[in-house]
Amino acid sequence: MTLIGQFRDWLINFMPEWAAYIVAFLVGVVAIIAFVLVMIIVFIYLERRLIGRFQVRLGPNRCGPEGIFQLIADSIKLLTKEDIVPAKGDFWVHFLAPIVTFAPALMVFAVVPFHKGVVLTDLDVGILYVVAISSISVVGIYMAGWGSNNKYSLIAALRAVAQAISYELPVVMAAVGVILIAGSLSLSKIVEAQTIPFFLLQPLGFFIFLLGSMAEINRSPFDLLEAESEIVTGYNMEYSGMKFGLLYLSEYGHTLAASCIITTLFLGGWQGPLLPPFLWFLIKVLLVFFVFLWVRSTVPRLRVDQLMAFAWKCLLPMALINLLLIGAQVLWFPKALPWGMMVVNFAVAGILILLWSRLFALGGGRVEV
Amino acid sequence: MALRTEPFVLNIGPQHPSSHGLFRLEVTLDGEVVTGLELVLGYLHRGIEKLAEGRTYIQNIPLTDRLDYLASMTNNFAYVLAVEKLAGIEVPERTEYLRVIMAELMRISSHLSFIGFLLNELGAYFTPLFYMFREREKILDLFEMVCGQRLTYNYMRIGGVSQDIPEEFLPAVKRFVAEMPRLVDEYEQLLSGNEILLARTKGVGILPRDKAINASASGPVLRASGVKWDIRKVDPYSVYDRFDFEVPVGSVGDVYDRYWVRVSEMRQSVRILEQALKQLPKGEVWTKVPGLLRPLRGEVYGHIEGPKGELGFYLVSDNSIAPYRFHIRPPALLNLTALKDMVVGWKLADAIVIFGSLDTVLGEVDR
Amino acid sequence: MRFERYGIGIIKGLMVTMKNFLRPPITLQYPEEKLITSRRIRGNELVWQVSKCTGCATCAKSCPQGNIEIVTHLGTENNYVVDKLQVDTGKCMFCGLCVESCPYEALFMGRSYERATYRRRELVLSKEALELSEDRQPSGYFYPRIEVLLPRQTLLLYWDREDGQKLCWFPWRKKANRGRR
Amino acid sequence: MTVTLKGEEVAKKIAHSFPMAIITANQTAIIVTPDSLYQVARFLKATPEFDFDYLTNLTAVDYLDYFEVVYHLTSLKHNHSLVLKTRCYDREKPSVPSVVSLWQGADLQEREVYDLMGITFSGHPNLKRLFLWEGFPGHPLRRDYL
Repeated sequence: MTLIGQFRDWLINFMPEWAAYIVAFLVGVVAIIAFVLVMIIVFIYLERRLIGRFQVRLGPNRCGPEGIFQLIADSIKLLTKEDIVPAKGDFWVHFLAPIVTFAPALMVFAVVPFHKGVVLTDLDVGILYVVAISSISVVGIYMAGWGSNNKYSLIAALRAVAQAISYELPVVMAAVGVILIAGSLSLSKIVEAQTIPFFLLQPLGFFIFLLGSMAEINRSPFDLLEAESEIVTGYNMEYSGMKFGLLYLSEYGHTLAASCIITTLFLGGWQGPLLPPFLWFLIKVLLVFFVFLWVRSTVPRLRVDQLMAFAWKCLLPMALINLLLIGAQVLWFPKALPWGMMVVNFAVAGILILLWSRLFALGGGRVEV
Repeated sequence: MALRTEPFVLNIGPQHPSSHGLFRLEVTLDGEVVTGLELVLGYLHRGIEKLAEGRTYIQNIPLTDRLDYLASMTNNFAYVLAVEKLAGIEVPERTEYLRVIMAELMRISSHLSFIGFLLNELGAYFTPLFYMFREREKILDLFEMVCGQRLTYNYMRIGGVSQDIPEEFLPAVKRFVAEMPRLVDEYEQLLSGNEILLARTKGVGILPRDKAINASASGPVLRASGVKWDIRKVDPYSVYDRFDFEVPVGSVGDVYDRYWVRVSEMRQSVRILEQALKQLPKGEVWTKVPGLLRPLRGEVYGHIEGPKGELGFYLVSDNSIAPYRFHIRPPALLNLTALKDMVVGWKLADAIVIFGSLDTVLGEVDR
Repeated sequence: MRFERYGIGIIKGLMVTMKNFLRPPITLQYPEEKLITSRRIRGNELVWQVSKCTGCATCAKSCPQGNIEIVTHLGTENNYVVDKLQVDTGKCMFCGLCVESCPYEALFMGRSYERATYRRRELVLSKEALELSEDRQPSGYFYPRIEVLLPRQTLLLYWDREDGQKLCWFPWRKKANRGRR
Repeated sequence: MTVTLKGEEVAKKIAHSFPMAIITANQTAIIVTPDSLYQVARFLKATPEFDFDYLTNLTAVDYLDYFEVVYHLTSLKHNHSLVLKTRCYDREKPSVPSVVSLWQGADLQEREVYDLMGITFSGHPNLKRLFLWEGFPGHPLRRDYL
């Protein structure tokens, strides 16, 4: 029984069942949206400050103590800006794009368990839902690129679609490995199944999922569609005012969603000793986010053909092998699963990475024209 | 490969994060692949060559600061050498050493900013740029100490330098020289082994040896293509013949070689600095040169190895106080000659990186 | 791309950024903290010592921009009295050639670098605005005797030393010796 | 040390191949007629003795009576250099053969000279103004441009 369910049952004492249902879920939705927005603000603040620290500078520190109101100041600036639609842009596509991009980022959190029983709806097909919903945002990015009537945006839109389709496959394959061990598609059940975090049980899957998520949420080194040195932030370059703000928020919303999903699937979700579960969840989410930041501040960007080759030639085969391996272990050695297989899986991961380092070449590059 | 799309013309610049100033690349794209390229220059054209014809020889020194604003010292140096050659002026030995010290510091600084910007174009979100600028700042501090400004130094004079160095300069340079190799190591650890950087730069934008020579490329671009041609070695000016240093030469001529040549040159510059500091003699820093210099009728071509390449000044004198003709041989402009051949066939992202690897400064290209 | 080093290059790079993450930042909070500038700074002003000026206009001749306007008349004691001295610092490039050319040591570069204005016409400095005063001190550019009196420049090179700027991220160690003016 | 070849000596060597080409030759430079410039340049590039494979600098000077186009040639192999000049007496439509087919490095420099000095380089593949826009009146680096 989830927390929302208990709340609904309590509300039934005062009002008709349908009203209790609606009220309970509205409260839950508002709570989740509040959580997401607050976390996005925290993320943006942390990103700017910590990237600043990685670059041996201070980061924004003028608005409020240590600059915590910087984002609020920025939003006020964005709200007061003129909303410009390009003259030959497609108004409706341009208008809807930020909404289509941002909504999925919120919707993902409907199934994320923050605590035992604290989840909006404990869907039995939770992972499927997450995968399906999070892919919709690419449509929004494509709409933004197309509706802007800008060549840079168009390039970015096409890159975004190609990238999202390519990286969806290894990500799902890696997630299937988790499902096999946990024996359920429900995120709550997956968390409860993690007596030891799954990244220890299937390191290769974790590795693939992490890289794939980075590509799906367009973070460096896979941030080709905003590549400011090439295509000048790409899809959002014709946006101004709060529409831009929404695109900006959705970028961090997806980052937050990805951090939460990684935490849930591989890092044991809210499970952890001593500290309260919700705090554990937050700590893990921030840890994943810090890794994203760290990588972003270090590595250069891949080229578009290298990006595709990395997905199809490197991540997808590894994900398939990982899936095969986990399936075999679950089928034939269920007893040895928690600890015995850990060693085997780490060894296999190491060997595969070594093998791919030797065998795999991205090739491509110059084209004769 | 057979799949072609409709040609698509994209204007990169004049306002573009990677255009190093104001500059437009008219790129024809087939999907992501560059099939054609045209340079559109002149957004920063200030007519320095024309301006210089109306100013005295000494008044032109501040103008040369504005050519390659990332390496003003070497611009001063080249111009002053050319004028001295024209007028037949000998300079004191201490000055020669001071000029070499300044030029080598400037070379390190210019290469540092090159590496930072190249990495930015590769997509390493500003981090290497900030590290490089931190080191560059130390050099700028030194220049500020010597001549009071951080970008447009106007330090060299015909017949010497404007002032002797202050007493705290030498210990500071010594400290810089002592810590620089360690920092270069650290940045190489960050960059040179990075697989993504290697993937993006190795084999990209190859400029073959013959092509590089034919297209009058110079400096690190020429050396990356495997030509051992450094004016400090082949035509030593000032006191460069007294120092022991090597000329790093690339093998393939790709973006990585251009990057590697510059990193290695920074190490060699540190070596030159060490020797120059050891040998620095005492004495005067300026020979008496009349304020309104009137060189005899004639012409001269003086060149030095600037950080970007061969920086030359072609001066024609008609025995008046101003040069009759003041022509600059801009290395950055000539390095752009072969850009089209390098870029065509590569992806859009590579085009940006290849352009960045030439270390173009538009102040010098447009003049 | 071949991961010939098994991704070790990237991991090494991550280590370097982490090392720098723990290093103190090098930025300075400008209006509150100011570095001591060079003793020879060519700030964006000129300082004119009236008593020494003979009105010879050598500075005007040496200016590459033709930027110094000087008008004199013959005074009573067989000297020139400067009626007008005007420098458009909006056009000036602070090359210092006028200071170097002055034969009577009457013109100096200023030390201030904070003379930005909202109007271009405010940058045109007249005789009164150029005069040496309490808040318009000459810099040591080209004048070693002034240079030795000025405080030493803070160098980023000595950031880890006591006399240099010592900066630290952690707020409880912020009180360290920063180069304040 | 890069040896600067004396114009007179080089002129002697060229003279038997191109007797009509050389106007004068002095210590520093060798001055040829515009018509024979391309042949002389090709000879200087192709002859193993000279092997001028590198065009260092190309510029033009306006002496009011005539335009002088100056080529600084260098041989990376022999490490010597030479100043080759040509003169153009026509002020209205000065024209010099282009050397882009010999040295690609002349490409942008010839465009620059065309832009600022107004000298046409016949045979240049893409002779457009480099810095100034199409339709700019006059050529600023000429001495009579005000």
